[in-house]
Amino acid sequence: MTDRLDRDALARRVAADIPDGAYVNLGIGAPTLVADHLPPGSEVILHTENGMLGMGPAPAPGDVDPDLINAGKLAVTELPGAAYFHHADSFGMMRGGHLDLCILGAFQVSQTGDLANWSTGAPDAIPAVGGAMDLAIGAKDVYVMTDLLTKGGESKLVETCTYPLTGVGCVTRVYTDRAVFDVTPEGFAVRELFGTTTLDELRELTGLRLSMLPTALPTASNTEESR
Amino acid sequence: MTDRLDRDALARRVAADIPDGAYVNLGIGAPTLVADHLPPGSEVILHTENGMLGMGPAPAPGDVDPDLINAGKLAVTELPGAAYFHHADSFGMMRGGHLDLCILGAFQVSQTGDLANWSTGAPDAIPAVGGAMDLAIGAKDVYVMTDLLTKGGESKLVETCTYPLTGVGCVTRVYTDRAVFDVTPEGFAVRELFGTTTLDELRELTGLRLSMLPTALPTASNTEESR
Amino acid sequence: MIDKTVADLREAVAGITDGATVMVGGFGRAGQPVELIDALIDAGASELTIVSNNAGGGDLGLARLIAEGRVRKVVCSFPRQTDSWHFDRAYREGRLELELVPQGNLAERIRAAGAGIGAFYSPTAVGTPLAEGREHREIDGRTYLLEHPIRADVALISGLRADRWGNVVYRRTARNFSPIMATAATTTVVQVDEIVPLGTLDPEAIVTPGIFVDRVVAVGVRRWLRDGEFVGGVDLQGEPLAAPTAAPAADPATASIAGGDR
Amino acid sequence: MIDKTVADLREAVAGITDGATVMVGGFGRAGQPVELIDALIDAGASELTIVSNNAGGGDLGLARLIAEGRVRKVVCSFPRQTDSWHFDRAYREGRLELELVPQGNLAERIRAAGAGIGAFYSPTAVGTPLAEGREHREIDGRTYLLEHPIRADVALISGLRADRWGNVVYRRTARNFSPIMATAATTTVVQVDEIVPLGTLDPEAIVTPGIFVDRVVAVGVRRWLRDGEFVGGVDLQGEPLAAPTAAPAADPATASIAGGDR
Repeated sequence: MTDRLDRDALARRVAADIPDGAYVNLGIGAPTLVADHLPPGSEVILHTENGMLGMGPAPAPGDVDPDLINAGKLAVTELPGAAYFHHADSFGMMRGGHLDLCILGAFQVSQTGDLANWSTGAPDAIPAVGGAMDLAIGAKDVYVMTDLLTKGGESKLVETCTYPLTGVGCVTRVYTDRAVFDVTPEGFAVRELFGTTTLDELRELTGLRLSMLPTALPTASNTEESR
Repeated sequence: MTDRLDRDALARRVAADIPDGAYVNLGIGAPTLVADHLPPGSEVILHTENGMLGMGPAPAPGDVDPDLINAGKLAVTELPGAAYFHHADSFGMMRGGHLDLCILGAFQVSQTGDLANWSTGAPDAIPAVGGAMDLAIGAKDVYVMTDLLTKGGESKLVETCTYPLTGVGCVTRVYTDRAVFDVTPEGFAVRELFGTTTLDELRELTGLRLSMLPTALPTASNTEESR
Repeated sequence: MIDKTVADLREAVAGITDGATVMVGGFGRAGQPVELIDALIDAGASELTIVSNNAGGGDLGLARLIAEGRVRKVVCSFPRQTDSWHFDRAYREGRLELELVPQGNLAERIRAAGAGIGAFYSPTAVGTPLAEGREHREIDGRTYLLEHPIRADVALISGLRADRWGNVVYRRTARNFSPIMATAATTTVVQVDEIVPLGTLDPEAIVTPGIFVDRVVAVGVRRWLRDGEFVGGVDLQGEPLAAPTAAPAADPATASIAGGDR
Repeated sequence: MIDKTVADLREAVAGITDGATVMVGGFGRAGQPVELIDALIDAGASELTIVSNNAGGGDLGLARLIAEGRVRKVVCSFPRQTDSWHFDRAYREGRLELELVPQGNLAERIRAAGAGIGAFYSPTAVGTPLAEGREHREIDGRTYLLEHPIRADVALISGLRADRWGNVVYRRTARNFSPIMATAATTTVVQVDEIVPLGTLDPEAIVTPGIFVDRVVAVGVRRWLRDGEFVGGVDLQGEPLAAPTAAPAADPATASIAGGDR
């Protein structure tokens, strides 16, 4: 258990891969945590779909501005250099491929990079898609941040998504609590193993033919800790 | 000859028909003169395709601002209430039908309201269309302002345009030096005669079956003068 | 003289008929024209089709319009929120229809209506259930879906300031859908904190030029602002921060502690 | 740290190769990035495809680029002006190709490239010679033409001020095509009068957010401005007003009495 990264550690791990100067959109939920772990001194410009670049962290409780919120409708702040724009411009930015990176949660990711993260397809669910489909196809890279397994123990990495898709072939990398995977033409390739996790273990948990990138780091979480 | 309105008188005549509060685009050339004859006290908001609403008259010679020009690339001024925007927004305004009125020059107007005003089709001419085609199909009303006859004595009102078209069925009214014509489902209908011009005379000059609107004013130019 | 200002909220929403399609600005609570919606409820129109990013949260504004049974259909991207109980109930009881549109397509379709674009090809939603039955087209090796404009009879939007020509500026992320909705409706009604003299707004910074606006109504400066500057002291809903023993007042207007006079 | 400012014009245009497609902002002289174009001429690239509203006037900027024989093709709406003699000569001598696009379609096609729209239907030019051979489609009883995005390798634009993140503001009608061109090019290069500290530009009034900008170079405040305010004393080309004895040159520019160029 302790070998798996918790949400904060995973957010820190993702944040460490974001290059200085990148334009990044963080999805609702866990990806939002990435903002708290950006390396000090690096300038990463956060985009929020509701019309802002240069989004800063949450305000102090007394400084909540109801006109200044993120895609999750939580209070945020404005950094020097920020800019506001309307929704058509905001999604033009996405769709036009101007964001370097988007980090999303997922129900499932297929080995060809298909993403399912907006609906479980349950017949009585109220559907809601928001900006997920636009983000999935818009950013230059789409990283997914998620636990490897569902609460029921099923792998979120799958051969083919069974849930309704958000986007086709859009995911380029998946950060999970046990390992980091790249989506390659040959399917998922392990980029990094956390703790004592092994390739065989991952193959068993996912039921997928996984390869190992030559550059894969076996103990990245420790490496992280020792920085 | 003296019965015909000169350019300034015609511009005054056109200006008198523009209602207070209208959003108007004035084409390059003669239509630009209309701005100088807007009734005092009326607020007509002029749009210029190069990104401005609330355009004012030409500046004093010493106050020419090279960053503040109209579609004809002449110096203009900014009225209180003016707004600037980029070209896609400017032409979205046109194409989306938000302008009440556009006033254009013409080589030919057909009795179905087709407009030809961008090219004579001469084989050696360098083609240039600018915003003419967008304006022609965009404004709620397109008025043409022109001499009835070419310098060669040919009617600019025609059964079918022989010059390359700018827009199809877009012109709603034509102000000429001899009369004002509405484009109706039955062709051109005379709305107003200037000076001693008669319907028969117009029929002879144009070679067209012209009707007379019941409300037509026979001596509008005099009426204008006596205001 | 052009004067698009109207005296009160009743006049601002006059003429909105049963069955009208109404665009409502805002993303969650930010930029939602709550006062105009309240006036619309008072005015009595029903069987409305609402175009908005969300379907209301809490008990205010759009949520209240739905709770009052005035809405026949909602066109939106994200109806389901933790506090969308009024929409949820109406939807589950089959009392309203939902058309779900990905947020970027929603925005672009609204813009297309305002900009006179007949239709456009978007890459969003290709390969998803929302693409079923839709026209697909391959352009330069990529697959797109044909998307049509969304127009409305009325747009209700909320800005920070306006002048009598109807020029509008917004504040921070409260801008969101309002500038494009203003272009896509037959009648655009704007509520603002304050109406300022013509020529006061910076022509370089006007976001919605008056050509898109039909009526402007002032509703008073929000309680978290003073002279258009943020002064704090509210929660995310704009309610005054609870003092240790703050008793919720029966009349929300009296609860203003931060200088607002909404 | 993000710093998109570059030291000089040479660096600003570095890497523009022969055969590149280059968007050039401006409407006539207003907003035309003359200093960047001069640097491009010095840098030596040729066989360029230029996307711009006009094809240059007088002997400066775009006109000079054409005069120097660097341009293979021009995509524009209005090449013919009273002072477009360099374009006119090159065109008549068959030394360059012209693709004529109605101004609104030009703008919207550039925007579409930046906004990831695959193609769109425009009502402009239907029934005209420019519609020949094009895909027509009837939508809701109106006929439209299919229009495709216009992309570029480089956009050269001119703004008033920028910061190190590449946020840009413009001045008056010098804005024109620049904000959309900034979105449609692989590399966007902006010349500004001055570079200001980050946080100085009003976030509500930024027209081009830095995400669209790759390089920013300061070229100095134009002679008709002081601290960004208009002080006058120039003619339409920005030249100091002539003293009483200004001699008219023997060139066609002086023949313009009615100013119209259509």
